[in-house]
Amino acid sequence: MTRLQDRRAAALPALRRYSRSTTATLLGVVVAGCVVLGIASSGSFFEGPSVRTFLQYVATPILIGLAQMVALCVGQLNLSVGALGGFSACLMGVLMADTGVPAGLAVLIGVLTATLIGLLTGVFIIATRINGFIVTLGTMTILLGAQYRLSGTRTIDEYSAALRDLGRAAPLNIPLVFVTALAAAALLAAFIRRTVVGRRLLAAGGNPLAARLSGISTDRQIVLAHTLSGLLIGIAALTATASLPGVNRSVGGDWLLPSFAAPIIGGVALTGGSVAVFGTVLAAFVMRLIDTARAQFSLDPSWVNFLIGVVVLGTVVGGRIHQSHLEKKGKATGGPPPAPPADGTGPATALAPTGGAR
Amino acid sequence: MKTASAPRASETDRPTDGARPPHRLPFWVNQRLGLLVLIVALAAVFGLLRPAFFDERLVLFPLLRDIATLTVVALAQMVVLSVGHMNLAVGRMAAFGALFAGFGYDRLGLSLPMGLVLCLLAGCAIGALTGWIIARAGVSSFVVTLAMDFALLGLVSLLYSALTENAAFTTRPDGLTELRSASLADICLGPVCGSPAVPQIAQFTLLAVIGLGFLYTRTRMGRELLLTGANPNAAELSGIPTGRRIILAHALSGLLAALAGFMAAVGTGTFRASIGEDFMLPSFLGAVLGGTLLTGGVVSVVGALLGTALVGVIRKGLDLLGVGLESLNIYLGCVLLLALSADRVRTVVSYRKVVRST
Amino acid sequence: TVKNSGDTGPAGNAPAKRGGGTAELADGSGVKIALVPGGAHPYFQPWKRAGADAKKRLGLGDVTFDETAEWDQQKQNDLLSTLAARGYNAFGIFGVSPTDINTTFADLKSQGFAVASLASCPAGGKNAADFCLSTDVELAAYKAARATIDAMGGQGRLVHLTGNNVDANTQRRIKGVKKAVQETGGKVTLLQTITDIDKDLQTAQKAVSDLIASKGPQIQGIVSTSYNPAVAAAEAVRESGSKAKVVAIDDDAKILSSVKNGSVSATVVQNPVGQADIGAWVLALLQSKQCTMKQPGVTIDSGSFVVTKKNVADYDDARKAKTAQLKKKFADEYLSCG
Amino acid sequence: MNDVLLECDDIVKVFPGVRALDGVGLRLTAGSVHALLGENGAGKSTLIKVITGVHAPDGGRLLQAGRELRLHSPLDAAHAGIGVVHQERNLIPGFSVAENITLQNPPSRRGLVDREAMTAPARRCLAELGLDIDPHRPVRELSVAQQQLVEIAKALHTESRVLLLDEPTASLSPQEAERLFDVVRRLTARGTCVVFVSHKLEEVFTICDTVTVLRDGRSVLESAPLAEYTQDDVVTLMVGRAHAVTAMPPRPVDTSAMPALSLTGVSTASGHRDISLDVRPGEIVGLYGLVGAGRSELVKAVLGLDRITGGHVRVHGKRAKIGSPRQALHQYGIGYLTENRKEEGVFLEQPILRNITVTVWQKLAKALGYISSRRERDVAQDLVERLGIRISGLAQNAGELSGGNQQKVSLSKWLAADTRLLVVDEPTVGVDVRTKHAFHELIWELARGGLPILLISSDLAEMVTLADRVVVMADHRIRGEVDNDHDYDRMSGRIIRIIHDHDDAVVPAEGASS
Ligand SMILES: Nc1ncnc2c1ncn2[C@@H]1O[C@H](COP(=O)(O)OP(=O)(O)OP(=O)(O)O)[C@@H](O)[C@H]1O
Ligand SMILES: Nc1ncnc2c1ncn2[C@@H]1O[C@H](COP(=O)(O)OP(=O)(O)OP(=O)(O)O)[C@@H](O)[C@H]1O
Ligand SMILES: [Mg+2]
Ligand SMILES: [Mg+2]
Repeated sequence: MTRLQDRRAAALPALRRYSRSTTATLLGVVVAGCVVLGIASSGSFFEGPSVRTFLQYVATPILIGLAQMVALCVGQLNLSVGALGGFSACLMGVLMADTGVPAGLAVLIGVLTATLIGLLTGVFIIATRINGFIVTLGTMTILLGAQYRLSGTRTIDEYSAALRDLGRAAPLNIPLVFVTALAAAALLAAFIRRTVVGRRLLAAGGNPLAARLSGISTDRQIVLAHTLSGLLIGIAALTATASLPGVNRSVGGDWLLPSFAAPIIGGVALTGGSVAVFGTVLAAFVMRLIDTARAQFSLDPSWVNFLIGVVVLGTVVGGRIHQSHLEKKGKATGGPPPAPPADGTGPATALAPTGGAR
Repeated sequence: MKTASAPRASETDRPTDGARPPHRLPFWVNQRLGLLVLIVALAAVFGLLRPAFFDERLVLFPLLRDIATLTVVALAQMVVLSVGHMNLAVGRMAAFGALFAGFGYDRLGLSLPMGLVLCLLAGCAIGALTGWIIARAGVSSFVVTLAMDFALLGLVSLLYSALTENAAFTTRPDGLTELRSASLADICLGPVCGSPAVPQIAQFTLLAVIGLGFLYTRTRMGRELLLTGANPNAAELSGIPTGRRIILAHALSGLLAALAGFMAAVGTGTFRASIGEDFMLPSFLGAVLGGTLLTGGVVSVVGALLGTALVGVIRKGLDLLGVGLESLNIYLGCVLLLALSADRVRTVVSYRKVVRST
Repeated sequence: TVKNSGDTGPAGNAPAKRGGGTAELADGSGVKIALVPGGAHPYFQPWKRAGADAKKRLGLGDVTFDETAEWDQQKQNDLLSTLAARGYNAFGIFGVSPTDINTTFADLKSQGFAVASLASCPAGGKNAADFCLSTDVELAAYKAARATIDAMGGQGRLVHLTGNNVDANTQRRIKGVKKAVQETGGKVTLLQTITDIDKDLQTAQKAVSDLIASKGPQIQGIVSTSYNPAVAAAEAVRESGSKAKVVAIDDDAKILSSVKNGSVSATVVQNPVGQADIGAWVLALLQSKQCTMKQPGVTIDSGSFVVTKKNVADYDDARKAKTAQLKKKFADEYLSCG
Repeated sequence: MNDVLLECDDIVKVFPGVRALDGVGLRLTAGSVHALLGENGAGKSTLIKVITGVHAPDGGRLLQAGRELRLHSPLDAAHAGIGVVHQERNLIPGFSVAENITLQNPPSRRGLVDREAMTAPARRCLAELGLDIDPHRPVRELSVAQQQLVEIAKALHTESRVLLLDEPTASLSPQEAERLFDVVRRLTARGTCVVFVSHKLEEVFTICDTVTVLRDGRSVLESAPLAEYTQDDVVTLMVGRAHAVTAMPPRPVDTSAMPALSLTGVSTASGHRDISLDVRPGEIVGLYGLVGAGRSELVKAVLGLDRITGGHVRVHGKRAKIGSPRQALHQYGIGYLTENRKEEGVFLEQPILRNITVTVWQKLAKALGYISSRRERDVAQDLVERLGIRISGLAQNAGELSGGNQQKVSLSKWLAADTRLLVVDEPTVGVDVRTKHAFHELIWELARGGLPILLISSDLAEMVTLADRVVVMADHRIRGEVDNDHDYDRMSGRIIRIIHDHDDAVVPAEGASS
């Protein structure tokens, strides 16, 4: 029995390491990317204004990535991320500029509206049992329409200077919007790791049936996840409104794909039951590094896209070949129970049973 | 394992294409029938409001041509969904295929069918490559196809910029213009001609639907694709070459995407880089509305056609009613969600009836 | 911006009278015109008012403005045939895809509709519509680049911000800017052309900020030939305290206010009001078979004007004058009536 | 002690196409162990799900202490003091053992979970079952049987007046089951009522006091004292007619034949060392061990799902390098019935038809891969009848079947594929008495026809019935081997001794052979 325990004691850290390897890789990529950019810009990348610009635009991908992550956590997809964000941003803008609502109130209404819409989406999904994918696609369409109705083709910019100042403020070159995003990430991580409600959310995603049998209402978790997702999008809309030159119907237009990319690159499974707040944040950094590199090296976007694609594909293949090479040499010890090769979904999904309202 | 007393998605949505309908449920519980009823009902409503809805040449012909193209797009997505994967690069694979067709016509002077063959080969090859990477690396299809999307986005623009003046191949082979505008009215059996409402380009869609229908209902490959999607671990343990099936699914997806790209190019006139830009959402929408599960293992070929048709009819009807952009999307989303909720009521009622009659 | 519409009426009628009554629309009640932009964009907004005015003034059956094409050629084609099914018989169209739009024009023409290509002409030199009334895209970009170079004091480094790279119009804009830069004989260099940043405001803002963060001191001028980058550039330059001069395009309220407050040095204004106004009038003449084009498919420049802080108050007069002059030209040169 | 804790009155539950419960009554008294028996698909699990608020009954009512009890969710049941271990394992794979055990009411302070406070109770519950696993380990790393035990520990954590155990011993070996019974006895002494569902009648008769027998959703025997019935009576009630156990015809094994599968000195990445094992044509070799002994892992390694780090594997005399189960099947003709039916065995959301025929498509396929649905259906129908699988149609989803019937479906696909070597891992988990016999006969017949079979089972009785010799494994090593003399008591004594003696260095193989 003692030998058994020894083996387990040895296996445990190895397993932990494995589960965190995505995060470690991402961390490596971020560090390497920063170093390369620092060298390429002969140091100016680490100077105040550059750092500020860099961090200023990490906020949105972090927030929308987290918003999507919360939905993914219970096995739902939220396609209305961009539309809801754009709508809330325009709503805040219109309230302030056209109806003269004070900034604080307008912002509050905007964030609450986003939360409320998230809540309604969740309620609609469980009331009708229509696939969440379709429902959020529907709300996305409706919100796109609503955003256009609010703003038309104009750019709304005559709103609170105080809000804008906050959006641009960067004490010690750390933009407030970035701090907001980080705070949201930290709170969310604490919420999911530490609170009973958060654990329930994760349990419902990990195995909806089991959760149900243990007295956790999966329906309620789905509503909660969409509500939280709405809240995070509301915050993302707030930071956008504060830091953009104005809001118009294009705001939120390209949030959808990054919102998925950040959590999924960060190690979250599409099937639910897993979260990776830190991974999502890191993935947002990686995506931001690419933007910066594009500006730094004056790259043609076509080449950038092409290279990103090829490099990611290459890494994916290379990483796997490297790993199987290592396995052959017998260096990898105490790995996880082997998933059948080529199941295409990674080990995280190998055990996750399908089912539940998705 | 079903524990919910109300019908859950998977219980009531189960399409019948893959298998015979569970004989204990009467035919009218069938989801596809619900879609068909919705389509007919909406068409009737729009026809009553605007008799022009039944104008064969100006309304039905373009409507059917659109449905034909988008159905192929939805099928391209459905094929990968069947193995539980996603293809985020459908649109770009379409552009990639169309690039080859355009190149063939413009530079190689190919005939219409030869160009199509080249286009399909290119699509199939890029799809197979994607599938190979996923199977080989065991990384989530989401990440790999996203990377592929970027790579192709860059590559296609680079190639168009390098090869053409205006980012489009404008040479038209013989027969292309005819293919674009020909309808069944141009096919006559003696004095009886077909309807001018049905575009000839729909023949490709018909072929694809029949081919895939055969694949999924009658062949070993189709079944193995579905089981790979339903539970990759169990499939591997049952002796299914899951890796090869994954490659097959992606290759087919690439092929269908390229076909859709070709059809889109024929529909508008030239082979250009922007083909397929808007394919992603319709591809999911059509497939999922039709009853294909995002989690894999369940597909519906006819459902993809009907799902696409439903969205097409709603959009066309709203266009005919002259709904402006400020309301169009709002109505589009609302009609879609309301129609589906109505259909859901039908399913619940029918389910209750069946239970009561047992 | 269309407060002048009241007096374009007489201006429009004047040349018609001089044409011997032939170019004055006799009966427009059977003409239903659809003005179809490629999608929603501030540029097209004046069409709405101008179209409504033309309807009232000329007594047309109907004029509608429909922007539901959503920048998708297939959707636009569908929209056009739907409009035809709804009874519209004359079309003023901004084609989404310049390389494809001739096919669409030919389709519509073959069904006996009057078709005008407005605000953009088909790519490839051939035009299957009755006429094309548009700002020369390349020329407008050239003018904008010239204005930037002037603002920069004739030397320095220039950055060009624009939209979708694989679009024929973007390619023309890039050409226009390059031409202007070349003409300086090396005094001005084109540091970079940043494409694909017009999709949304945040992307544009990010790209401009990154640009200024990494290359800020090297840049003396920024010319933006699309909307969102222009808005973003104006703001970013003011924020960062960079000395770069920004030149934008079009006269959306946001841009005009930036011109007024100095964060944008100049903007190149095109003539959407004139396009819709004249377009509607000519389409009515053509569709009612009162006139024909002497030379079908002819391309006419609707004019472009550089607006700076100096003339921001009265540039519209120049635009109106250009419109009146265009009307006269149509009546005298392009149309054959009676 | 005879106060009634919970009463079911005329419960009806209908699924589309089946009346799973059709007027069932049940009376649970304090301090008793109540057996709930019935064939596969009789409605036992459904009844338990109705009592625990998972299913809303379509008719009838539940009475608690004379008052009607309405349950809207599993949580209501928990509040009413009803605890349960469902037949299927229902754990959150990513959560730790401790967190799974305390999932129902996690210890918390002001809404924050208190991880420290959950380890102690989790340890206590695990210890009660004699299970020594780290409460911090995520359950996805545990073996099937370990998960089953965690599930029981979870039920122990919610201290309830009525505890329903749906086939808790299905994948446990007698030793673990005995520990569980100790716990059950302790609970009943405290006045709890335990409902016990099992297909192992020996167990039922050792620990139960009262019995209810279900047949086709009806109770044919309601809350009667068990002492008044014999095993045969109960089986007759369950099956509806006398059930005769047929004797198996003798089956000679040619011990000199070349082994179909032979392992020599195999060690694996998961910790097996020096494993040597032969399976000859026509021979049934049993592999026995306690939960977590590493039997399943060994087979998985042989099938290429884990790395073999040393030794040789020979198939029919030739050195084999098996990379995947697919290769094992198609190249070496090895079929593997997994113990983990829910995750690796059946395709829950797929029709039964496909679940059964998946291994034969390759044979059925004609040009273009066309498969005649008639022939496919014939194959499936044949097996459904042979194994007596209760379904409402071949197109029904496997997930809708009762647990035992799912197991039969999972089994039948390997019977359909004629393999040259069959490895069956816990083949009769949750299978009812009648079918178990049918299945044993089937295995026996296959072996008589010359098929080599490696049987992994925690059901010692099954081992004793079927195996020619039993190889005993403990702690990832082979500890000994016993020739089967088909006498349960003697065999169990010898096997237990091997397992418990393994500290004394190498135990010489009892009996004879290799
Ligand atoms: N969700 C469901 N949908 C349809 N039918 C179901 C469902 N659940 C159970 N059934 C059916 O109800 C009947 C009773 O099943 P139940 O699971 O209660 O059997 P059981 O007695 O527990 O059998 P076993 O011993 O095999 O576990 C079976 O015919 C089964 O197919
Ligand atoms: N030393 C160990 N360290 C970590 N985990 C162990 C160790 N020994 C056993 N295990 C666990 O026990 C399992 C052994 O499982 P396996 O399924 O092979 O056992 P088995 O003999 O088939 O028993 P059963 O399936 O009845 O539990 C492994 O999956 C692992 O989770
Ligand atoms: Mg059961
Ligand atoms: Mg085992």
